[in-house]
Order: sequence, then C-alpha cells, then structure tokens
Amino acid sequence: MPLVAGIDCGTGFTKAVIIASEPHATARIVGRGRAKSGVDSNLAASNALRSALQHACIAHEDLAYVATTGFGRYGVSFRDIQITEITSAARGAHFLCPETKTILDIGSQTTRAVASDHGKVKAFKSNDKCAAGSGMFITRAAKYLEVPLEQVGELSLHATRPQPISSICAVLAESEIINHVSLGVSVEDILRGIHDSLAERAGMLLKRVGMGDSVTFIGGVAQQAGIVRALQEKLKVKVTVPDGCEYACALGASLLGLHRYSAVHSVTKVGTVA
Amino acid sequence: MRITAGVDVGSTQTKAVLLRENGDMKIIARALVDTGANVQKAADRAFRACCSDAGIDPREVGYVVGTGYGRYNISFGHSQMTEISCHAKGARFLCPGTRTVIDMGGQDAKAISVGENGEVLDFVMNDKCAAGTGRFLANAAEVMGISLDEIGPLSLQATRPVKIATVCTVFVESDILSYVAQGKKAEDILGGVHLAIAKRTLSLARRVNIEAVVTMTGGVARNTGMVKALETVLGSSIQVGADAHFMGAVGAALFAMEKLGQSFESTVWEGAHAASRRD
Amino acid sequence: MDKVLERCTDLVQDIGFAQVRAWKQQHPGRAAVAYFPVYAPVEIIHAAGMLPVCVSGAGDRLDVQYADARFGSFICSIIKTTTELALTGHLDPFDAFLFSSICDSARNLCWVLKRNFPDKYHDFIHLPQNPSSGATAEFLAAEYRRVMAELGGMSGRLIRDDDIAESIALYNRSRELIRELYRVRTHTPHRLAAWESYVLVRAGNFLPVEEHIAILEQALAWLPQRSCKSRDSIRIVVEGSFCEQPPLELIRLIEEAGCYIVEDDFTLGQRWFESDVATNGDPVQALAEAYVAQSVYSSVRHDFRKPRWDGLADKIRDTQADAVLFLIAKFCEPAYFDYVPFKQTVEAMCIPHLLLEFEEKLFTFDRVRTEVETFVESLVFD
Amino acid sequence: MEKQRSEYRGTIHQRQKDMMMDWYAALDRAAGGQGPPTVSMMISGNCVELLEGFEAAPIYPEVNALQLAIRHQSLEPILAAEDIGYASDSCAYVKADMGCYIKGLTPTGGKIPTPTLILCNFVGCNTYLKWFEHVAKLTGAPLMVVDVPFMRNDEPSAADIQYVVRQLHEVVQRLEELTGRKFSYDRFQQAVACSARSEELWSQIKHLARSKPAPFDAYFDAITLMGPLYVYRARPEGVAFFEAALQELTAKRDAGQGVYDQEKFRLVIEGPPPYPHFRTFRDMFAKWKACTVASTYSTVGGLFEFGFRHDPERPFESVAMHMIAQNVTNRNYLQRYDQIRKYVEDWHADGVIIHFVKSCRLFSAGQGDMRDYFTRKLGVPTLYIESDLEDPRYFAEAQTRNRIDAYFESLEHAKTTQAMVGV
Repeated sequence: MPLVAGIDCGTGFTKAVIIASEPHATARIVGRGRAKSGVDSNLAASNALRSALQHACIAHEDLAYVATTGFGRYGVSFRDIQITEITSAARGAHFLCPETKTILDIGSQTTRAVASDHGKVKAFKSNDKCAAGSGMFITRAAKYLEVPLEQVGELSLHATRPQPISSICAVLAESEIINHVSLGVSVEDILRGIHDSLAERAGMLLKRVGMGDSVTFIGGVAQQAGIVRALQEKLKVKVTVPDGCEYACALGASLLGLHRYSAVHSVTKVGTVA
Repeated sequence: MRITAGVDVGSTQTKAVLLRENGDMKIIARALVDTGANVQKAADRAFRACCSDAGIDPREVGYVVGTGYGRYNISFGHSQMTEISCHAKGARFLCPGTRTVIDMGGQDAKAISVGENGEVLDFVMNDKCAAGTGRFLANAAEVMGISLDEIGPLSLQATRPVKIATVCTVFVESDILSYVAQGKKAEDILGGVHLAIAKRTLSLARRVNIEAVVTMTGGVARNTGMVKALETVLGSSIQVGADAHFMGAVGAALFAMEKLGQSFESTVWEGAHAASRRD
Repeated sequence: MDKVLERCTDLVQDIGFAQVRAWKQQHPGRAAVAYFPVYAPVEIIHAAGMLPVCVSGAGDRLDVQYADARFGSFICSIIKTTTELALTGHLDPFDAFLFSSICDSARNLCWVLKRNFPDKYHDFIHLPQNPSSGATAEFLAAEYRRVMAELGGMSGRLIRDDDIAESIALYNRSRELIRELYRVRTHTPHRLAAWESYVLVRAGNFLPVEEHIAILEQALAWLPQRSCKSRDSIRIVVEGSFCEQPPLELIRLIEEAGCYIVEDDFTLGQRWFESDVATNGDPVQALAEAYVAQSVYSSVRHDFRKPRWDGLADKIRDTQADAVLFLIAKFCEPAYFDYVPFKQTVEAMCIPHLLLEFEEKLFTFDRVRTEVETFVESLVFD
Repeated sequence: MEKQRSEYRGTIHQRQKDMMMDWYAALDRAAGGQGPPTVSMMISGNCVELLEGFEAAPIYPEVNALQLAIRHQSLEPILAAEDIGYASDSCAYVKADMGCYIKGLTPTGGKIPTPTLILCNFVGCNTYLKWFEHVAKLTGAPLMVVDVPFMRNDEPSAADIQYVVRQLHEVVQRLEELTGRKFSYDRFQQAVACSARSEELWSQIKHLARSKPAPFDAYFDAITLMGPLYVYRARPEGVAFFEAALQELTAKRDAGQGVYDQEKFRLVIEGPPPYPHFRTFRDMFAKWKACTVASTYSTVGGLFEFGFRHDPERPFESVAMHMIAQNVTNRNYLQRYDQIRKYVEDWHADGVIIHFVKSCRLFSAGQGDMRDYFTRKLGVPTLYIESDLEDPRYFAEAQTRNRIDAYFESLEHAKTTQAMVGV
C-alpha cells in the first residue's frame, strides 16, 4: 500500500497532500497540510509536508514517492518528479469531480482554462497578455474600495445595477472605478461589475480551449460567491467549486506521482487512478 | 491679503494646500489624506485639515481650484484644472528655472516641458497601460515584503541589478519571484526594478525636450532610489522640491490666486525674475 | 566544431556588427547594405560588390531608450529595437537600408529611418502580392532593375547580368546546404539541436556568402560522426517566427522541455526558394520568376493559388511531426492572422498545437517553461 | 448644450443617410438574388468606376464594421472572432467583420450578399490581404487581388501604372466570366467622368474649411459625407449630392456661420476616429470649441484637395493612378507628414491631434516620430492619444479627457501669456 505525497509550491502558499492506494480501489486522501511559501521552496515544502504527515499520523520514511508541482517545483530537493500545476490541476479536479471536462483556475496573477478528458490535459490557455483578468484585479479593487477581501464575494451578490469595467489594465481599471465611485455608484454594483468583467475574461480563455456545459472552478478566487454567480450567468454553464479545491493541484501531483511510481515499480495495479 | 486653496484628488491620495498672498506668496498649510472610496469626503477632509492647521475659517479662503482625477467631485471647488497644468505651475513656482517636470504618480507618469511663465509647452503621459508608474514600485515592495519607504534606499545598495523585462505592474511579480527563487539579493532585485522604471519613464520623457532644470514631482519623488536611478539613466542631475508631493495642489492654489483677480503679470514676472536670478 | 558554433553564436548576438566593420576595412570603398526581414534579393546586393546583412532587431541585448518615442504601444519589438540600433549609432557601418512589403509597421519604419538619417540610402522593394497575374514577374524584374540602378549609382559601377548570374549560383549553393542541414534535423534531430542549426544558419545573415558556405560544409561533414544518444521527446514543427527571432535561450528551453524541433521558420528568408533559381537566361528575370513560382509559403507572401495552410499541412506530414508550436512574436499581425486558418488546419488533422507569444526581451522563463512542459506532459502522460 | 451646437445637421446629413440606406437595400436585394452583381472592395484606392462598367454594386466591409461600431454593436462580433482564435491585438475591423459572418449579423439588419467577386485592392494595408483571404475561405466566393505598388518615390513609375492597368484588365475579364455580362467601356468612361466631377466638388468643400470660422468640422462632419464618396462618386446621384453639399456649406461660410458660435481653436486630426465612442470623443473637443479644419482620415478614400481628378480621356490609367498615388494609405509616411504640414499652413491650424488606433498599424506605426517631427522640427503643438477605431475596450475616457483638457489648457495659457507679454 504505497503512500505518495504531492506538494504544490504556489507563490502564496505551499500545500501538501498524501494519498494511499489499495489494490482495486480508489486512492484516498490520508493527510493534508499547508505552509506559507517563502524564499526557500525546500523549507516551505517540508513544512507543508510535515503538517500533512502529522495529519496522516505517518513518518516521512513511509512515503514511497514525492511529486512536486507549482511555481517552486524545481526548488524541492527531496522530490522524485516535478509536474506543472496545469497537468496536476487537471488530474486533481478529475479526482474531486470525475465528470470534469473544463477547469478554470484563477490565481493572483494567472488565470488558466484547461480542457481535460479523464484528468488528462487536452488544451489549456493562460492570460499571457495582461493581468487584468487575474485575482490581483479584485485584491486591488477591494483595497481601493476599503472592503475586506473575504466580504467581496458576498457584497457583489447584492448588486442591483452592475457597472461594467472595460479597461484592459488591472491598475487603470481603478481609475474607472474612481469614476464610478465619484458618480455615486454603490460598492456592490462596482464589485459585481468587476466580477462580471473577470468572468468575461475567464470566458474568453474557456472558449479558446472549448468549454463544456460545466466548469470546475478552483484556485483562491473560487471562494468568492459573487464571481461564481457571475460566471454562471455570463457563460450559461454550471460552475462547480469542489471543497478542498485549494488542494487540487497537490492532489493531482500525488495521483500522477502514484501513477509514475506504479509504472516504475510495477506493483499490483491500483484502482481508478491508473 | 488673499488666501486660496488647491486640492489635488489623486487616485490613491488627496493633497491640499493653502496659499497666502500678502506682498509675497506663502504656503501656510498642507494636508494629505487617503482618497478612498468617497472622493468628495476625501477632498473635504483634506481642505478642512488645512484650514484648522492654519487656524483660519474655511470662509476666509477666497478661491478653491481642484485638480487630479477627482477634480470634478470637489463640492466646494470654484473651478478645475488638469494636474498637468498644475504641476507645471507649481514646479515653476517652487523650483524656479524648471524647464522639465517629471511627475510619477499612482497610475500616471508624465513629463512636461515648461515655459518661462510656467505654461505647459508640451507634455506626454504613459499610454493606456499603467506600466512603469508609481504603483509598479508599491507592488514590488509588497511582493518583496519590504515597506515602500525602505525599497528606495535599499535599491541604492545594488551591486549587480537584475534585468526586469516586463513593466506590467502585475506581471512584475512573477519576474521578482523568479529572481527570489534564483536566490538573488533583495537590493539587486530592487535595483533592477528601479532601473526598469527609470528607463521606461525617461523613454517617455524623451518625447518632450528634456532641458535642465529637470524637476521631479509627485509622491514617488520621495523615493531616493528612484531619483538616483533617473539621474543615472538621464546622465544629469534632477532636483526635488520640498513639496514635490504637493506640487499639483500648489499649482492649483496658484491658479486660484490668479482667478481671484490678482493681476496676472506679477506672477508672470515673478516667475521670470526667479528664472533670471537662477541663470 | 564547438569553436565554429561559438563563432556563429557570437555573430548572431553581436549588435556592434564588428564583423561588418572588419569587412569594410578589408574592402575599402565598398558598401554594406542592411536589409530588413523576411526576404531580400541578396544576389543583387552581392553582385554590386556590397555586403548584404540582415538586420532583424537587437534581441535582448539593447534597452529601448529612444525608440519608444518613435513607435508607440502595440508595435512589435523588432521594429523598436531596430530603430533603437539606428538611434544609438549601432547601424553606422551601413551605407544603405532595404525594406520590403512584409507588414505595415516594417514599411513605415523605412520612412521613419529615412527622415532621421537623411544622408543614408533607404529603399523599399515592392515584393508583389499577386503571383496569379501575368504581369507580375515582369513588374518585379523592373523593380529589381530599378534597385540595381540605385545601387550601381552608389558604387559608381553598374551591375552586369553576369555578376548576378554568379551570385545566384553562390546563393543556390548556400540554400542547398541549408536544406541539407534541415534534412539532418528532420531525420536525426538528436544529432543537431535546434539552437545549433539556428546559429549555423543565421550566421549567414552577417557573413559573406562564400564564408558561410564553407561553415555549412564543415558542419555537414562533422554531423555524421557526431555521437549523441536520442532522447524521449516529441517531434514538433515551430511556425510563426519568420521575422522577429525568439531569444536563443527560448529555443534551447523548448527542446530541454522535451521537444525535438524538426522543422521551423526561423530566419525564413535564407531558405526562401524551394529549389534552385535558374542560372540560364536573363538572371534578373530568373530571380523575379523564382519569387513568383518557387517561394516557400510564408505569412508575408500571399499566393491565392496555393494557401499557406496547405503548406503547413505538407510540412507536418513530410516531417512526421507529433505537434505544432505556434511561436509568435507579440504584435506580429501577419502571424496573428495566419494563426486562425493554421489552427483550423492542424485541428482538422488532429495534430495537437500550442500557441506561445514571445518578445525579444525575456529574462525569466518560468511562465513559458510551464506552458511548454504542460504541453509535453499532455502528450506523454497517460 | 454644446452637444447640439457641435453637431452639423443640414439637409445633406439626412440625404446621405437615405443614400446609404438605399445602398444597403440594394445589397439586401442582391442577397435575395434580385439585385445587381456585387464586388467587395476596400475603401481606400477602390476602383468603383470599373464596377459601373458591369452595373455592379460595391460592398465595403470597412463601412459595415464602422457602422456596427458607431451603433455600439461591435463588441459582440469582435468577441465571437476572438473565440475562434483571432488575437486581441489584431485589427478589430477584421474581427468585427468575421464575427458578423459567424453570428450572421449585419449593421442594418438587412442581408449582405456573398460577393460575386472578392476584389482585394491591396493599397498598402497588408491586413486587407488577410481579411479578404479569410472572407473568401469562409464564404467560398472567388478571390482576386490587384497588387498596387506602394509609393516608393514621389511619383509612380511607368512600370507601376502599367502593372496595375494590366491587372485591371484581368479583373474586367474575370468579372465578364463571373457575371456573364459584357463590360461596357462607355459606362465605365461615364463613371470616370462622374467621379471627376464629384471629386472637384468634394475638393471645393474641403477648401471651405480654410475660412474662419470653418463652416463644418473636417473630421467629425466630413465622416458623414464620406459614405457617398465611396459608393456614389461614379454616379450622377453622387454628383448631385456633392453639388447640394457644396451649396449648403458655401451658404454657411458666406453667412459667417461656424461649427461653434465662437470658434476658439483650429485643429488638424490625424488617424481614424474612435467610432465606438464617437459622440463622447467629439464632445471632448466641443467643450473647448475646437474645430477640425482638415484630417488625413478623410483622404483614405482619395486625396482630392490637391488637384487629382479621374480622367475620362485616360480612364484605366487614371483609375490606376488613383489606386497608386492618390489615397492616403498607399502613400509613404513622409508624404503623410507633408500632407499634414500643408493642412497646418494653408488651413491655418493651431495644432495637430494624433489619434493612435491600435487596430491600424498602417496609420499608427511611427506616429511617435510624426509627433517628434511636428513638435520639434516645426514647433506645432501636438497631442498624442491612444484608443481604437472599432474595439470599445480600448477607450479610457478619464485618461483621454484629461489629456485633451490639458492640451487645450496649454494652448489657452500660451495665447493669454503671449497676449500679456505682448509677443
């Protein structure tokens, strides 16, 4: 029964997931942990992994294989393999909701759309032009509007007349917001406008990769109710936010790690993961 | 004796000054508040702060000119001017002899070529994207986890500044993080960041004639590292007035003084004399 | 051979054009002619006793300080860095500049430089966009003769048809060798890395053709005995880098990430003709005929008799590529537009593809690396 | 309010609307199989005279695109085009047009027929080639290009003219095959004669703007007069229209009526307008009573104010001449500098506005150098602003207004101080 760890070294946080696979059964998550990322990916990775190991009540030596993903994936010395966060996200999202065909991942700077088939990446697109379509956009606006980030999603749900934001630049969008504010537009309507424009940009990426009728939404911004509704209304699709979605990449990495591990040491064929 | 006010409602901060004309011209009060979500309120707060600071009744202020992006939202303002005109006016007044103004604000970078009488001869501003503006620095500081006031001095200690390709205020994060991951020193990264903006700003400024004296205005002028970087790339010295941050408001107050009916020549010739004294 | 590769790399990276300055010292009174990508009739320049040099930007080796004031936002990097080269004196060794009708930005650049450097010779060759007409070859021949007269006027000696015929023979040879080099890469990509063949070929943009021929012959002789083991990589065709060139580092990175670049359109102008230009008959007419009838497909040449996307389809089949990487310079409008029909074509062929936009200036490659690795993973993981 | 005052509303305004609607109606009939054969062409350097030889009607994709934009309907088709892979930074005219095909939209609601022939008159704009190639791929309509040599020198060479004339004859032959109609040289010659007359009148109208105050705005108002120039100049209706226009505007000029009750500034504007925000943009100038006296954009369809006319004695040669040398897009950049300089001098302008549109690199690539030339070499106050002619997303209202206000503040300040110092 091999234990495999997946570690997602993101720019903000580092997350670790440990899975166990029994023969002829789905791999199951036995531990999760996270730690603040810093200059030293190695340190952050071992911190995250430690808390995951504690959560799973096992020792590092028990791990058969370690797969890393995310921005700092090359910085982890004790890894067996590194995989990009896009490949991991697809695999992880598929595990969390097996019917997933399209994945949307909105991070602080990067927004990614991934078309997947049984957890395999078929096509993907990132916002390579400008960061206006990223989470940073919301953070800035929230700061300017003096609204705590965690309330943004809720507030925008109460919008009555959403105000469109058209600027291509995350920073210049603020001067549009200033315009709205000075015209006396309510904070709710502005926030909803921001969510709408974000949804539109995400929609463009999703259409590039070919959007199915449902989208699995992961990443930090997915926590905001407002953008979820905006996506549903703008794109006319069902948007699912799996719980524990912030661990999706780490999970995917662990599953792919397990896959490689079983391929290398041809142990008894594992369950649905293979 | 006449008293006027200039209120500069910027994207992040609102600045106000009171100007008194009594034989000479004197700034008798300054105030600085965060603009925040309510522009009218911010302008009002800044203005009242000035008055109480100077110990005068707001009604004694004969004329108020608003400037900056929120200028049309100043309920008590008598008229508006763009910050371009105001920065030119203010710089020429506070730093006599100024021929070129470089202003780095929150989301606008501008270069202004100023005439003998503080009039705008020519000006350029950053294009549709906020690349290379003051916000770029704020963001870099945030990513590095260093306070905005520290990054300037720190950048001065750079020995081998890194190369920053993007000037996108948001994407610069991934560049910085890559360098952090490569184990580059904070000062070298910041040095690179400051150089990148200096180059961007000057390539903008070169669209107008950059003639000495070059005066830097706006909030970023307080960042010694930025001034140094600009001087290095420009290859000549840049002067930073005491009230660089308030330059827009000062200019507005000066226009207010003119509007108040004080004869135009005096300021004109004052400027001219000041200039001739300098040269 | 490492020395040769090193020299070629230096040539490609040298924005000081030391090689050109040296050539002019060795050949007093003779002119160096800079031409802008993609294609230029180098035979004519060579026959005029001049050194043709392809100037295509400054890559990541020059900060744009003055050019931004001439060309605003949404203009590709090669236009700006080329302008910067000129405004900072790097192009002083050149006596003449040739441009052609490849895109609107490049064309306007011709006249912007002309205004800023009135004492240099600037010319614009109208390469025809209507190969279907009976009048085209004749027009192009006339256009070439016009340029010949101008260059002849510069050098003070008119260009004889025999000179042109000789130059054609030389360039036929170099084009044949380049075709051979690409054959090696297509069939045994592990023998020759993409970046190696890139510098070997692009060096010809700076060297006299005779020297370049020698280098290519040396390389081709060396390759068969080169020992290297093949990697487990996917075979890709790179499309879209015909004008502005991606950073050398990026070309390396793509192969490191698990690809073999078995075909590409880097410095396409050097492989412009699919077969030799005729050396009998009127050589100027022959050059013109070749442009009309023997050109490779390219996003800057419009031949409605055979669509470019068919050309790409053939290329994929001939090289048995697994995938296509559209490597497009930011703000390159010809590449942007062609991407759409190209995409439709490869999708119809069920060939996976990835679009990457690059700029000359890239110093951190994490974002790009992630995209390429994911693309490779999506093909190998299952 | 300034809005009303800024806008010119004479009888010709309504008349040109009606004419354009008639044209769209004809296209709609053609789509239903009842109308004339149609040939799609690009506006600049179009050879509409040749079509008259077949009694065929022109289709101008650019006109469709700008109609959409000015009606605030351009974003939807643009997004549709981007969904199938068009880059966010490529020409939005093309994207709007392709989007219309994908979504089955038209600016007027009426149908646009699949053209009998797609005739790509390649006059400098390389995007034209891609655009028409894509339309042909999408519609399956036959495609032909007239390759027009770019203006390398001040005058076209004999070889240039001969090359174009030969291609025009090839077009005639192709159209005879496609339409089954015989080309009527007489009608062609009459069309050329009509064009010459329309052009003469159009030129006189443009010269009216030299007087102070200018009786119409040579940018914002000229645009409403341009439609008939493209579609009708080679027909008697066109001639009649421009006669009426000249009469009406001359009367205004003689009565000393300007665009504003008091014209304060006279401008030359370079570059296409931001159609998606046309009204807003115009009001930014109206606020300062700034009137455009000349514009390069109004010479896209032909450069007539400096004397060129089609010539019924040499119809093919003069059509070729128009395509090569007498439209702004096929002329080189320095010729455009010169054109603007003439405007500033002979039309007595206070300054130049350079409007950079991201869609059109033909216009925009190098406008920084143009700015440098006018401010430093000629000392003309110049304002450089950026937006787009079709994509509503690239117009930053606050920034644009700020720059325009600052520009006029400086012009005003300069005037007053000059008055004070007595310069």
